[in-house]
This record gives sequence, C-alpha cells and structure tokens, in this order.
Amino acid sequence: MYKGKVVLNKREAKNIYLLGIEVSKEILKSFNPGQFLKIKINERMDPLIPRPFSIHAVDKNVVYILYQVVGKGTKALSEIKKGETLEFLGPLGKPFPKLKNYIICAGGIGIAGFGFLLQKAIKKRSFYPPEKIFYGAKTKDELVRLSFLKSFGISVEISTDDGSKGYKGFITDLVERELREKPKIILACGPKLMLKKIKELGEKYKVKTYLVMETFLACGVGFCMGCVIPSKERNYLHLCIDGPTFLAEEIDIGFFS
Amino acid sequence: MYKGKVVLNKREAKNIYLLGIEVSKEILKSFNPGQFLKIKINERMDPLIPRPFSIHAVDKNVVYILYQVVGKGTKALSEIKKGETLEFLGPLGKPFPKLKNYIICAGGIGIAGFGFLLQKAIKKRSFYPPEKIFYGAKTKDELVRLSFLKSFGISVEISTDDGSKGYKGFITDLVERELREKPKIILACGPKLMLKKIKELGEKYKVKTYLVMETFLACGVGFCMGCVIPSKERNYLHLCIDGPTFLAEEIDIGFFS
Amino acid sequence: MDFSVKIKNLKLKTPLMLASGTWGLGENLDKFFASEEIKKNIGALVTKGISIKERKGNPPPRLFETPCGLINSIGIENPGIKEFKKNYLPKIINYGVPVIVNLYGERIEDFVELASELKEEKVDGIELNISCPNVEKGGLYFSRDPKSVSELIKEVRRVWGKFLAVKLSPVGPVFEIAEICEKCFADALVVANTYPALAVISIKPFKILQGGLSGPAIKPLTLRLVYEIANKVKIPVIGCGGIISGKDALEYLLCGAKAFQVGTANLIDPRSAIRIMQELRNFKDGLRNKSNPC
Amino acid sequence: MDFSVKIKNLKLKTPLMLASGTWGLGENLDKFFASEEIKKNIGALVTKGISIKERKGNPPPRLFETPCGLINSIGIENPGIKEFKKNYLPKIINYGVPVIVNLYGERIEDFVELASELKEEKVDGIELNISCPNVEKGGLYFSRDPKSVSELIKEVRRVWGKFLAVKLSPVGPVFEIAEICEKCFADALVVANTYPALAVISIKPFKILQGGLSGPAIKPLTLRLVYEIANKVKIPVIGCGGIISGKDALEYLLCGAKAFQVGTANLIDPRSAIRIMQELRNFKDGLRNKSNPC
Ligand SMILES: Cc1cc2nc3c(=O)[nH]c(=O)nc-3n(C[C@H](O)[C@H](O)[C@H](O)COP(=O)(O)OP(=O)(O)OC[C@H]3O[C@@H](n4cnc5c(N)ncnc54)[C@H](O)[C@@H]3O)c2cc1C
Ligand SMILES: Cc1cc2nc3c(=O)[nH]c(=O)nc-3n(C[C@H](O)[C@H](O)[C@H](O)COP(=O)(O)OP(=O)(O)OC[C@H]3O[C@@H](n4cnc5c(N)ncnc54)[C@H](O)[C@@H]3O)c2cc1C
Ligand SMILES: Cc1cc2nc3c(=O)[nH]c(=O)nc-3n(C[C@H](O)[C@H](O)[C@H](O)COP(=O)(O)O)c2cc1C
Ligand SMILES: Cc1cc2nc3c(=O)[nH]c(=O)nc-3n(C[C@H](O)[C@H](O)[C@H](O)COP(=O)(O)O)c2cc1C
Ligand code: FES
Ligand code: FES
Repeated sequence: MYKGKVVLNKREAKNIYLLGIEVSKEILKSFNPGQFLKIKINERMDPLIPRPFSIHAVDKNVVYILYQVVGKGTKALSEIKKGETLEFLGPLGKPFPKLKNYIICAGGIGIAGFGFLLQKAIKKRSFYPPEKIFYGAKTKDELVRLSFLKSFGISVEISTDDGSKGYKGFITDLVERELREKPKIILACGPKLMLKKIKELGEKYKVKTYLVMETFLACGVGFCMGCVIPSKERNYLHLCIDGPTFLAEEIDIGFFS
Repeated sequence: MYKGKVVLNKREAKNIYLLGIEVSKEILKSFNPGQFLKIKINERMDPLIPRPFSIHAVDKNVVYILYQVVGKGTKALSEIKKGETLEFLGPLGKPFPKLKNYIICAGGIGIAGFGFLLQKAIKKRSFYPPEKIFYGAKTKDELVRLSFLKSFGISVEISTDDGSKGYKGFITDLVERELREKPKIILACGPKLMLKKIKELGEKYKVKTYLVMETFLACGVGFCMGCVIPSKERNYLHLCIDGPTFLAEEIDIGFFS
Repeated sequence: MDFSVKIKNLKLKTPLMLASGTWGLGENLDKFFASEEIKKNIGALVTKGISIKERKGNPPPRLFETPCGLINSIGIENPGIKEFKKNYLPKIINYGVPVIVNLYGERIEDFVELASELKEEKVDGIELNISCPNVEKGGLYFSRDPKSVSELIKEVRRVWGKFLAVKLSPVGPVFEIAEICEKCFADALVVANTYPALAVISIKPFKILQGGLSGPAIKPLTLRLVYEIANKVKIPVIGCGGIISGKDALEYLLCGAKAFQVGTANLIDPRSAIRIMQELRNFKDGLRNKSNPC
Repeated sequence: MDFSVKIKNLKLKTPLMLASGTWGLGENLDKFFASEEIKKNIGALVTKGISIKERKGNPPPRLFETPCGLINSIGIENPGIKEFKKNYLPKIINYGVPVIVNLYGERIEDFVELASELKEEKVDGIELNISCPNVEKGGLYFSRDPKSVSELIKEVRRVWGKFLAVKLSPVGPVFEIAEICEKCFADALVVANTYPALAVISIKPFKILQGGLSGPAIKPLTLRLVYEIANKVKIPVIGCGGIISGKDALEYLLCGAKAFQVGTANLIDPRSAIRIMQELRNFKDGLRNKSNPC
C-alpha cells in the first residue's frame, strides 16, 4: 500500500465528496482511466476491508476520488480531514478500452471514473474523447462537477428523474434518442438497472457496448475470487482482474435483476 | 448518553492530551470531583466499549478530560478534531470523600482527577484543599499542567524517575518524608505499584488512606459486574459503583501484584 | 404499529428483552429509564443468573475487549436465590413488565430447587442457563450432553408449570439439544449464550483470560444458528447475540426469531434498548410505507 | 533472530503460511512480493482448495463484511487438479518455499485420487479440507462425523507418505476429531477454517448470504480452540484465524501453535505477510531485550 496526505476532502453535492490524496508522480504515472484504488479507511478494524473507488482525476501530484456516502466506510471517509494520511492500493483493474466514435453514459456516482478518461483524451494521451456525454441523476442536487465535465468542451446531456435539471426521465431515454439517429459504441457506468437498459439498447441498436460493473470487493487483486459477475456461458468473470469494464454481451443479463 | 461539541483536543505533553467538551450547565452541575465519564470514541464498532476518564476540570460550559494515549481507544480519541461531536455518559462513580488535613499523591496520568477537586476546594465548594500535592512522573516531559496545578497556590512537590525535574526517584519517597514529619490523610491515584506502596505507607504511619483505583470497565453503571477489586474479606468491590475511590484498608493487597 | 408478541402463554408488549447479566440485578434500572419507557419498550426482563447459594464470582480481570466483541468471565456473581427473592425481585417485578428469572445450577437438583423457590413468586417464567462458559461445573457441561438436558427439563417441569425457556450454548451439539428441548416441552429456546473465547491479556508475563465472547463480532454466527434452529423446531426461538441496532433486531426477526434479547449493547449505553426499539419501529414503518409490511 | 520451525519433516524458514484461498492460485503473487521477500518471510504456501474436476464456485454475492469480519461463500472455485498441476503448480513451486496443496473432495475416494495425482509432483505436503462451510457435500460433513475422518486419513495415508495436515472446522465435535487425527497419524492440525455464518444482505426483498466467517472478529474463538487442542494432542497445531498483526501471530504461538496461517489479512493488503513477520520479529526482539526470550 502507498501512503498519501489528504489535500482535499470536500462536499460537492448531496452526499457526494471529492477527495484528493498527494501521491508521487512516479506512482501517478502508472494510473490509467478505468482503473481504481482500494482505500483503507482507518487504522482500526471497522470497517475492515479497504473500499474500491475509481480514479476520478489526476493533477500534478494529486489523485482525486469522487465518492458518494452510502454506508459506514464512505461515511468514515467523509470525516477524514485535510492533512491526515490515507493508505491505498492501486492502480487496480483494467483500463477502459480505447474507443473511437463512442458515447459515455453515466448514472449518478457512475460519472466518477470518466473524469480521468476525459483528462487523458483531451491531451490526446492514448484515449479518444467521446462524442457526447450522457449524465443522469435523481435530482439536480446530485449532479456533480458539471463545470469540470463541461470544461473539456464535449457536449454533455443531462437528465434528472424529477426534471429539476435537464430532461425529465431516465438518461437511457436520451441515449436511445441518440442511437436512433446514429449508432455509436457505448461506454456506461451507473446503477444496475441503468446498465441493464444500456445492454438492451446495445442489442437493439447493434452497437458494441461496454459496461463498468460494480460488486463488493475484498482483495481487489485476484486473491479471493469474491468479485464474480456471471458471464453468459455459465462462467464467472472476476471484476477486479477481468474488469471493471466488460463487454455487455459477455455478461449474463440475469445478473442485473 | 449526552452529546457535546469538542472545543479543544490538544497535546499537553508526551502522549498526553487535554480534551474539552461543551456541556450544558444543567448537566455540569451534577458533576463532582472524583467522578468520571464514559466517552464513546466513535460511531463505528472498534473500539466497541466507551472508555472511562476522570473529570479533570470544569469551566463555565465545558468539561475537561486529561488523558494519556495508551491503546486504540485513546489513540482514536486523540485524532478527534475541534468541532466534532462526542457522546458520553456520566457523571459516574462516587465523588472523592470530603477530607481535611490531607495530602494528594498522583503518579503520571493519575493527576487528572485532582484538577477538579482543586477547583472546587479553592472556591470552598464542599471540598477542602489538600495541604500539599505530591506529583511524580517518569520524566519531565510527562509532567503536565504544572502551571494549572500551581495556580491554586497549594505547594506542589515534584519527582521524576530520571531526575529531569524535581526529586530524582519515586514520589512515594517524598510522601514518606512528609508522613515522617507529621501524619496526614492520603488521597492517591496512579499506577498499581505506587498505590501498593502508598497503602503500605498508610499502614506504617497509621494514617487513613484513600486510593483511586483503575480497572477495565464495561458498563460503568453496575450492570455487568465486570469491574471488581478484591477486598480483604474475600469479597469483591465494584469499582464503578463502590469506587473509584476506596479506603486502602478495604482492598486486598494481593490485587496489586 | 403494534409490536406485541405472544410466546406461548407469555404476552410481551415488545419483542425486546434485556438479556441476563447485562442490567445488574435491577437495582438502578430506574436511574436510566422512566417507568413509562420501560413499559413501552421492554417486553421482558431476564434476570442475572441466580444460584442457590451466593456466588462471589471470578477474580479480576473479568472483562476484555476484542475486535467488535467483549469477553466476560463474571462467574455468575449473585446473592443466591433467598436474598434475591427478598431484596431484589420485588423491585424488578415493580418495573411492571414480565420477569423471567435466569437459573444457574450445577446439578439437576439445583435447578429443581431454584424453580421451587420461585413457585410462589410473581415471576412470569424461568430461563435455564445451561450454557455459561465461565463456571467450572454446570454451565457448558449440560450443553455437551443432550441426555442430561432432557432429564433436566423433565425434572424441572415437575415443579414448574409456567413459562420455561432454555438458553442454549452456541457450541457443542446445539441442533440436537434444540430438538430435545422441544420434545421435552420447553416453551422457548434462547439462542444463544456467549462463545467460549480466549484473549492474551499480557504477553510478558504470559497471562490469558478465558471467557465468553459477545457483541457485534458474533452476530453473524448466532444469526445463522437462529435461522437454522427456527427451521428445525416449532417452539419459539428467542434470538440473542450482538444486537446493537434496530436493524440487527429486525434481521433476527426475519431469520425466524419470535423475540430477541439485548446484552452487550446495554453495557455500551444503558439506554440502548430504547434506541433499538425506536430504530426497529422506524424501520418497520419505513418498510410498510414502501409497500406491504414485512 | 532465527524463526525457522520444523513441523514433523517439514522445514519452514518462518512459521507464517499463506492460508488457502486468500492468495488466488499464485498467478500474481510476484506482483506484490520480490522473490527474496517471499523466501525470507513466507514459511509455506497453502494453495486454494483443489478438487478433481473444475469447480466454477458459487453465484454472487460471495462476500459480505460484518463487524471486524468477512463472510465468504466462494464455493471452492478452482480449475481442477489436472489443470492446476499443468498451469498453476509450476509457478507456485517456483516461488521457492514449501508448497502445501489444500485438497477438497466430497467422498473419501476423491481425496485419495487427489493425493495420488500429486505423488509425483514437487509439493511438500497436503492439507485435507474437511471443513469448508460453502459447499453442499463434503466440507462440513466430515467435520460432523469423527468416524469418517478416521477412515479418510487412513485411506489417504495409503497413497501419501509425505506431510499431511488436516484442516479442522471450528464447529462440531472438534476436540474428538483432533484426537482422531492424531491417532490416525496426521502430521499436523490446522485450527481452523471459517465459522458457519449468515448475513442479511437485503431486508426487502429478504436476501441472506450463508458462508464462512473469518477475520479479527473470530480470533478470540480460534485462539481458544488452539489453546485447548494444543493441550490435548501431541501433534503440531497450526493456528489460523484473524491474524492481522505480529502480536496476533505471537499470541497464537504462545497459546501452543507451532506455526500460523494468515488469510483475511492478505485480502486487506496483499503484502500483509511481510508486515506481520516484521512486527513479529520486532516483538520478539523487544521481549528478548527486556530479559529472557519468551
Ligand atoms: C471498481 C469499483 C469502483 C468504484 N468506484 C466508485 C467511485 O468512484 N465512487 C463511489 O462513490 N463509489 C465507487 N464504488 C462503490 C464503492 O466502492 C462503494 O460505494 C463503497 O465500497 C461502499 O462502502 P460503504 O462502507 O460506505 O458501504 P457499505 O456499508 O459497505 O454498504 C453499502 C451498500 O452496499 C451493500 N453491500 C455491501 N456488501 C455487499 C455485498 N457483498 N453484496 C451486495 N450488497 C452489498 C450494502 O448492503 C449497502 O447497501 C466503486 C466500486 C467498485 C467495485
Ligand atoms: C474510573 C477511571 C478513570 C480513569 N481516568 C482516566 C483519566 O482521567 N485519564 C486517562 O488517561 N486515563 C484514565 N483512565 C484509564 C483509561 O480509561 C484507559 O487508559 C483507557 O480506557 C485505555 O483505552 P485504550 O483503548 O486506549 O487502551 P486499550 O487498547 O483498551 O488497552 C490499554 C492497556 O490496557 C490493557 N487492558 C485492556 N483491558 C484490560 C483488562 N481487562 N485487564 C487488564 N488489562 C487490560 C491493555 O492490555 C493495554 O495495555 C481511567 C480509568 C478508570 C477506570
Ligand atoms: C457481562 C455479561 C454477563 C452475563 N451474564 C449472564 C448470566 O448470568 N446468565 C446468562 O445466561 N447469560 C449471561 N450473559 C450472556 C448474555 O445474556 C447474552 O446471552 C450474550 O451476551 C450474547 O448477547 P449480546 O451479544 O447481545 O451480549 C452475560 C453476558 C455478559 C456480557
Ligand atoms: C475468500 C476466502 C477463501 C477461502 N478459501 C479456502 C479454501 O479454498 N480452502 C480452505 O481450506 N480454506 C479456505 N478459506 C479459509 C482460510 O484459509 C482461513 O482458514 C480462514 O479464512 C481463517 O483465517 P483468517 O481469519 O486469517 O482469514 C478461505 C477464506 C477466505 C476468506
Ligand atoms: S476482489 Fe478478490 S478476486 Fe476480485
Ligand atoms: S463496569 Fe459494569 S459493573 Fe462496573
């Protein structure tokens, strides 16, 4: 594990925080969009297992994590103060695939990992920028870092379930509208139900579809075999080493229900 | 349990911290010297059981705790920041007895509870001031709040094991010198070995001797029967309800070894 | 929302009981609860283990904290049944909720004698403690030997017609014993007592503490036992192990417990029972509002 | 300080073993350890449970965190003995420390076949897993039935002369089984596997996960088992349960274990073994400097 000083841990939206950890450039160099870190929350034993978070952005000698408070680990994380030290393991998992002519679809905190992708893509560092970003949340208050996203000059389409900002309804409605016009590769991250719908859209419009998946992880490094996602051939994929990004067609749809 | 905002949590000496919690005056009124609080360290479950600390001082609407970092609970406590909230239960235990013509003997962090006694005694609030305070520590760096103690105008005799400040040797040497001159009631708090020696001195010089005892507590309120101290009649005293201050003659000397 | 439960002939206003040994002998429960709070939140009070003669208990240390758990080795410190009846029971009965006396004996005759002593008292039930890991005799001995448990219940039943629960040990042939209790007409099973545990309290000199482990650490283990036992026997199961929150309590109820006991949580905060019941009410309300009640 | 231990004919540089199922199949151990670090710190490698045929393992969820503990229900996911020998074992052997293969079978014949398959391989020992709580057959079945264990060891001994350890379940008639293993000439006991546990992973809809509990929560329970079993049998006991620090490891050694295995700690940090051994060395040095070594 590496140790780094917390330089920022700031509330960004309802229950969503932006955490910055100081990391040597040497280590940062090995980080790729789509990968994640496993962060040890405290020195004590509850919570016991470090929690996984996507790399949200990288900036000189700081790595950023964008996280939502959902349980005891993320709650504890949100209480950590600037100046304290955190331990983390990473980068873990496989980078995003290198796509062209694709769109991004993010639901809620699923947006986190795409920040780093945009950073790299804009600098033409081995990733291409998406043609459009579709970003949905429950309500306006849960949409985060819009100005950061927009700073890349890529068009961002927004939806909220309650219509408090952007299109009223599911983000997948907007994605379908887009696909109806012109099929494009999809890279999506978000809640299970959204991913299920995206997989169905991908099949309907016959476009290659990549899903960034989630499951409870323990080791994050292929040691425990705990992070399985059923594949369609009644086999199991291991999220932490085979993922977290998977081709939608590989995944058993039953997993989403 | 009561909740209070932390207004101070400051390092005072090597491994020793002063913690201040905001408490309503109504509650503070019920606090007496010699009593203690049980402080819940965090919202998570490790450490599980709140830890007991003597009331060190009271000031308008703040209660102070003076504590030494010895294990995971006190370590975690030392990481709590100003502005956070702590939960505590108390006041617990019996107040100090109301003595006249007595001396105080404190070893190390055993000094903590006497601050409040001095505060009350100086204001003549139902306690009398001691004739002298004997205060020993391992080394100069572990002597704390000397100016606070001296502010009461009572003479303080100091010892350190290494002679870095005051008399070189055990504080009980100084106490014995005092008793040899003129027998006085003793009220003592400190490590087991010091208390054992004080008990022996009390017997030798035939003075009434009170010891403030320590043991691992769970409930602190008489629920668990876990906090026993063997008494000389092969019986058990319960520290949290019968103590923490006991007549030395009641306690089985075997307990100290 | 109505939380009352009936366990055999025992009517409880709520499914929450204070577990044996974790609220003293009731002397100062009223320091922490208003009288109405007790009646509204506490379904029943299960007393500290009571023996025939006074027991001083084990020498210190009696407690040790482990990760998310607590080891205790109290050794059934109690004043003995006669003194208990005279000086403690009246106050406990006075709290106005059903009282179950936890009985601790070393031999079958002890339990019979203890039950007889309580015949004329206004207590609502007894809980046979055959599972204390902190005593030389009795205690775990019964929990290793299904035959002796069967005899024990039969003999006690001769003198005791009211509510009778057996408090099981989580170790040993626990499923077999559960079935035997059912066959012998125990009214309920309490699942379970603490787990035999050991802590090294000093490395040099080497000192250990052997005792029973309780608290959140063991909740997943006892929850499993409750789930399996509730599937095996028809008599009511009362869950007990690591309940700290209303959610924990609800999990026990969903896993098949008819009621539950709260132990270690009382030692963390004497008013835990109030909070747990409040959380349980909120939880159930929340679930009900979503759609059908669970 | 010399930490080497001899367990029967097995010579280990340190008493630390990586426990079965908590370091994958060894494919990427070298991503986290330098080759020298492995040789200096890891006494032996105990492989994931290997069965005759490939096993896909259990459907998700396979993991759930509990207070200071982890429930797992992996279901012995492994490629089967043939594939294991071909594609995984060579790399594991190449790490240069003793290799013990954890064998998982449902019937006695399975274990015998597995042991035969390993006869010609450069492995140093086998560990019979009769204690997995996450499989339908085999697993806990043996651990409930001392007679079958005795037969199992005898049959495996016909084909396997090298080091043979039995990994016990912490539940069931564990002392009886320990004694039977000794009588049947097992070389060592591993105490213990995970504890049968249950977690409610969703209240509505009601969903549970049954699996084995490991981690610091259960350390006081397994420490007690090790202490008692080491007092009952003369064959070496290898402690396993909740070791996260050098102090935990030392406690096991002081309670009678000859060596110890580290499991869940590897999942918290893949390099935990290095830290644990370093802490253990510091501890022992510290104790030695005080006066006599412990
Ligand atoms: C590769 C990866 C990348 C991630 N990136 C991000 C990110 O960038 N930002 C972010 O906010 N989150 C991210 N997450 C999710 C994040 O890891 C979790 O939200 C976090 O671990 C929750 O921890 P907690 O202690 O707060 O919640 P917990 O208290 O552990 O639980 C939170 C919720 O998860 C449920 N849960 C826990 N364990 C299981 C299980 N085994 N099976 C089913 N349900 C379970 C609980 O019931 C509860 O509802 C990522 C997850 C993965 C796998
Ligand atoms: C009435 C009372 C008043 C107190 N007042 C103060 C005060 O004013 N200031 C202050 O600094 N401290 C005070 N203490 C002591 C303080 O409560 C402890 O230092 C604190 O609880 C330690 O918690 P921890 O989690 O940091 O240490 P832990 O990690 O719990 O352990 C610290 C040490 O205690 C040992 N220990 C733990 N449990 C037991 C046990 N059951 N038996 C034997 N040894 C055990 C451990 O091995 C370790 O060496 C008081 C104690 C009592 C009982
Ligand atoms: C300090 C203490 C004392 C206990 N005394 C008794 C007792 O006298 N009789 C008994 O049957 N159980 C006794 N128990 C066990 C509890 O009643 C309960 O079964 C156990 O602690 C598990 O529940 P918990 O995890 O909620 O604490 C005691 C437990 C503790 C912690
Ligand atoms: C994810 C996981 C997988 C495991 N797989 C196996 C296995 O295949 N065979 C086995 O005998 N034990 C297995 N175990 C049990 C461990 O080897 C070990 O006995 C147990 O986890 C207790 O030790 P710990 O508390 O240090 O983890 C597994 C444990 C975990 C957490
Ligand atoms: S989290 Fe352990 S193998 Fe993926
Ligand atoms: S600490 Fe529980 S009775 Fe004193």
